[in-house]
Amino acid sequence: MKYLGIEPEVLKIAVFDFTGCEGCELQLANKEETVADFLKVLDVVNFREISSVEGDDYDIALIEGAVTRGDEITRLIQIRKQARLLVALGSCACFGGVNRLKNVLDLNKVNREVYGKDPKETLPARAIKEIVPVDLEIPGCPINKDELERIVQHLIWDIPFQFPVYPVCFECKQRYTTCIFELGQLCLGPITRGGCNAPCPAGGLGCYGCRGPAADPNYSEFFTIARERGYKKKELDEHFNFFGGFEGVG
Amino acid sequence: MLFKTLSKPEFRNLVDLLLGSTEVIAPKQIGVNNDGKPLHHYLPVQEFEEIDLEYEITEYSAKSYFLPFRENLSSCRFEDDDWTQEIHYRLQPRVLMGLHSCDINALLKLDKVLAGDRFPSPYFISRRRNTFIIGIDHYPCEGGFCQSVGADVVTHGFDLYLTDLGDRYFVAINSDHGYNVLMQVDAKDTTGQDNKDYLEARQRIASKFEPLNMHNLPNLMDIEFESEVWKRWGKKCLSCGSCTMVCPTCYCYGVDERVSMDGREGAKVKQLYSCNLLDFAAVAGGHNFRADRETRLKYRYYHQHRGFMETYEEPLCVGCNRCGRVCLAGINPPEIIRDLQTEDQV
Amino acid sequence: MKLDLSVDVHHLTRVEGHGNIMVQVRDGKIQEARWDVVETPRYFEAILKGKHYTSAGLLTARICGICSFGHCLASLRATENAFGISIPERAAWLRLLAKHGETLQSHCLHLFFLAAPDFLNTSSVIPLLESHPEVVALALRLKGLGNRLCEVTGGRATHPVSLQVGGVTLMPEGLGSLRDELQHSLDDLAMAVELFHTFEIPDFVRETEFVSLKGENEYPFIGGRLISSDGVEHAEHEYLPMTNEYTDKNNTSKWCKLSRESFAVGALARFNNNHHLIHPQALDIASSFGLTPVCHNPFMNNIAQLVECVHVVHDSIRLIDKLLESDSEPTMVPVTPRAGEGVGAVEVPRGILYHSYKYDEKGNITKADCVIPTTQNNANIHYSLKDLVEQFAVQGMTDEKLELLCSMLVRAYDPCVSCSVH
Amino acid sequence: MTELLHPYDITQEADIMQPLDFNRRSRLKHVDRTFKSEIINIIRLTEMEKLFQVRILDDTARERFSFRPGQFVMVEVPGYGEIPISISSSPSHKGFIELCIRKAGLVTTILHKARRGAPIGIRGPFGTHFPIEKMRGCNILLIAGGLGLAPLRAPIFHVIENRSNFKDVHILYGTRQPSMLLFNYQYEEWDRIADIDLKVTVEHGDESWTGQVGMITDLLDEVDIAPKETYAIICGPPVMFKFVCNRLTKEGIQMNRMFVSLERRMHCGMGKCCRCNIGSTYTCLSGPVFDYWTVLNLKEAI
Repeated sequence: MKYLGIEPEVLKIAVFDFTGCEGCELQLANKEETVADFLKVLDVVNFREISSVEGDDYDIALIEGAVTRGDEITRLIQIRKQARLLVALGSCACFGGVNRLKNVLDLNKVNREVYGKDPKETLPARAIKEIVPVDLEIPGCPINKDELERIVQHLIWDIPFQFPVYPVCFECKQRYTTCIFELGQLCLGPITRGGCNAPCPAGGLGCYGCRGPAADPNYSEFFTIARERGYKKKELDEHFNFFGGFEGVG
Repeated sequence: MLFKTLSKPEFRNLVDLLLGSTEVIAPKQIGVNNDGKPLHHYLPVQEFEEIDLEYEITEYSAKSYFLPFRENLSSCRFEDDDWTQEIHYRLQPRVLMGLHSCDINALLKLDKVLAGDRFPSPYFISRRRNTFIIGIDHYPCEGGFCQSVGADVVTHGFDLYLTDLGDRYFVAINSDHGYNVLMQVDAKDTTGQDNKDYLEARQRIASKFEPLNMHNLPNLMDIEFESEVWKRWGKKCLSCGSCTMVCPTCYCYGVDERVSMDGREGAKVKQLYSCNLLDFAAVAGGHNFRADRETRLKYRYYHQHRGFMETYEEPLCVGCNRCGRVCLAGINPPEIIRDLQTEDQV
Repeated sequence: MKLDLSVDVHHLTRVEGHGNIMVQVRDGKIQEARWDVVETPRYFEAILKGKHYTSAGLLTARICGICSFGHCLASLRATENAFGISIPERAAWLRLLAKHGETLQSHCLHLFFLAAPDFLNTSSVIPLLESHPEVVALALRLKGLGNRLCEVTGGRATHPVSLQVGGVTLMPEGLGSLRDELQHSLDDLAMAVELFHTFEIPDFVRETEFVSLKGENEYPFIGGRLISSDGVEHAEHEYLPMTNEYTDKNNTSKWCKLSRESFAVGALARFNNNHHLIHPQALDIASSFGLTPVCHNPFMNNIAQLVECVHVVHDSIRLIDKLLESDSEPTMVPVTPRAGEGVGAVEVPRGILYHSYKYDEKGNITKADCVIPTTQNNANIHYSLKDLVEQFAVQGMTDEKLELLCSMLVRAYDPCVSCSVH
Repeated sequence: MTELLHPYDITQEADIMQPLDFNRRSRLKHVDRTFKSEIINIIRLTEMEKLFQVRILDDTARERFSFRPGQFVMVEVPGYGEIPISISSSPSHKGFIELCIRKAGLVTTILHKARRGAPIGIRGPFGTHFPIEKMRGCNILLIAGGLGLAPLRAPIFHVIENRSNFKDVHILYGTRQPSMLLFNYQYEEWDRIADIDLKVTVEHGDESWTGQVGMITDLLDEVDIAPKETYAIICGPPVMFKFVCNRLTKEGIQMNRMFVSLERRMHCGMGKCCRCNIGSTYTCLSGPVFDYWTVLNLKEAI
């Protein structure tokens, strides 16, 4: 689209996967009704999961997954050198994601349990920003393709993108969803960043906070609410630690 | 106002006629909560059996059928570095039935802002004019204080209004539309006994309310502007906006625009917003006029009970207490108003 | 004739996850032919320990972004078996519909995005947007339909939210229009079949043992007995003697074996073991490709996937009809945790998947084990690669041709490498 | 199936309604209609601000469009958003309006990229204006800080064009540093007009700056104020107009003779979205121009 007299930039983009399920990458090929148009505004120079082209000439690097091994650190530093804009895609890249759950375990012991006499190299899971500077974080497990489309449009036009500041509850209400607390389950909706359109509560599942904290979350009141409703520390911890976005809270 | 009575079987015929002719939205039970209490929503229905007129209160108000949470205000098509704007207003008629007096009063208040004034909203008016409203009397709901804000009775703002008299409904008719529709079935003229039964029924309802002291509230709010009451309640606020979403009268919104992925179309989308959300009063450049929860919560009450009063001589609140029910932190108007009333009385 | 060949693929493209191919031929003799999985391990089984049963399905869905529904369903089944719960019939239909959605979505992703570029002589689907827009549009329509089935039943296309222990929490909406779409998609599938008829499937045969669920009355997807084409049969909870996992020093994924040095799971295995239960129209299409049981050409796994697409579309229509008839029946049963063990076996797009959990009386996991289809396939991929090189290397190969052939072989298994290294 | 209810077409109602005044505020169906306009010129003022000259394309609409100093328009960049911008040109000028825009958010960023000739949309004008007709025969203080010169330009033009209606006229302008001065190419012209006193100051000078250094209130030291016959118009950030107004109050000017323009983020301009509420006053309807007494009574204004 040419408008306002400006030719839109075609973004040279590369997608790299680290430790994770590759579900966020898969979202790039989901939302089929617009995926053809989505791929047309991008010049995909490297995207191993769907393409055999392996170019090094990219401006924007989308990084999926957490870092859990030495070779990943080397690879990431190399990508950071090339990329003008480095984007952490999904909760694993932004926070470490579910991978972070292993950090509390004795990794040597676990390794022997799983691999016996052939233990594999592994490091505590870390978010991308713990290794190299990140320019943009797009959280979610998986990311929301609608939001990603908007972000890509903003990148094309080189104008700032503003994530919603409101918590999940707000969009939950806009979907006429009955509050998960009302149904007797724990939900991190009141303190988790919205913008996902609240699919989990709408599907009858309390929020596990995959998008990390909302702007200015009211933790103290949230804990009061959870306590009043009889939730124990273990349940709260299981929710708070699930995606790694609430490190240090709880 | 004209009155008729309608036997229960004839009422069913009326509803069946409407169901056969147009979209009907009515209270419907969608499940139960953890305590086994039924949950109701206003939803499109296909059959008479889906409708539950005995409901106490719906989780969400009927507001969103007039002010949808998201609404496309205008679209535009891009072509050759140029654009054209297109605007459409909803035109299909529909029936909204089972509204309690508080929800009808809420629509009357919204009319003042959105249908009158200097800039009437065609989106709102179009929906309003194309909605046929059937209200129904009910006993006070738990926690509600509609009588204290004068929203327990309703004299206009509907087409038909029902009062249950056991074997029949007493029907108030407030529009020619209402009259014409009612004439499609066998509605009877009211008898002296009907009138007597109706007035008694109303009396029974009125006697069940527990009044909430709202005396001098607008001035009290100015006096208690810096009160600890706001700090206490503000500390609890999650800034999630749930209260304003379920509120039948909160109407504030934000607008943002989107471009389709192929770049051919744009849309200007209105999203109902909430004055409790962090960035409600933030301006470009970063300054936020209402950066704390306490201030935001206070101004929501200010708008409801003082600001609107100043302009229209009535509060914006209709006393349904949906906001209090939905709030996880338990923030609710009766307690806040009581706190304000007692704050400086030692 | 002196023949030296060398293939070194570091991080094979157009597959899920990270794996390497290494082939060295000196003087016509194979020095090395390897398939190594180098994906980073994530230790899901260890993470699962201590977790409440309500988190297990969510957590294990994150093993894989492509078959998250399959993992979730296997997890729920393991938990329900441990607690002795049987879900309502309607919930079972919804889950199978979700499963079909995933199968369609995943098979289409593989067939069109990952496999087809090799046959159409291109690097990826992206150039096809220009050169074969109708193929891309077709692929997107079919894949989109699969995703919509998942959304309607699971709440979203990846990492389901409404598939929970005890049943399904979401009331599906728009089933009627989905049924119409499914009906129309049969035309799309007919076009896809035509397209695949134009592809040259390499003629390669390697005697293989095939493992899958055993269908009783229906082509199997969720639960049931386990069977191998070599005649081994076990109950669902006896998955360990069916898988026999062991570690390999070059692989972060484990390897498996049964009656031979390796075995295969996946669409071809399902078809080989259960062809008599597949939809007749799907069976006709299979024969049109010369796919008849027991087929030992791993490249035919692509065709078996296409055949399964036809089957799941037909079966989804059947399920939607049942669901529409039983509108008001429940989809959840109350759940009371108890101490116990349970196994859930589910046929995910890439083959049979097992989850096995041990629970304490509070409903917290004390032991977990997940055996992934690609884990079961990895040894077979490795050994087929050897045979492939042996059969083809001598026929006037170049490094490039051999690399493509080897890559196509690995892709034909549609490996889900992240999964296999969970 | 019987048709019990008939669609009600609101556009019919809209057509029979009479226009109230010059703009389309009463035209129901035109409430969200924008005037398609062309950016005819872009003038770079500083690193952060550009002046856009914008012409309504439709001849009739352009003829009918008029505004008063202090009013604002909603500027829409279709697909990107809509923002309130005060009009910075002379109210008597019919061909185009001028909008001084600082690059601050999404819409302004995209506007700063736009080229001459680009079609954008405008709605309005909205809001209250400076009651300049009441100021006839009096002295006028026109005081701006920073970007405040943008809305102040409209009353400056009005005063210049009707110079004989007023007694002493002072324009006082201050910014943080010389590079932030807006419209500096016009100072000489304004200064040369007989009996207009222009004073400019910066908080921090640089090597090339030869003018005054100090706060805006310092400039007031040099002005003789006759409080009984002086009006003041003050545009700038709240902290600035608060200082200026307090100073002028000390000089004896009545608070209802001082006018300020407030900045809020309106989303509609029509008293619906509530985003510009100060307390419960709509800035877009009751403002943006308020007298200082009213501002003092608006609890959130400063």
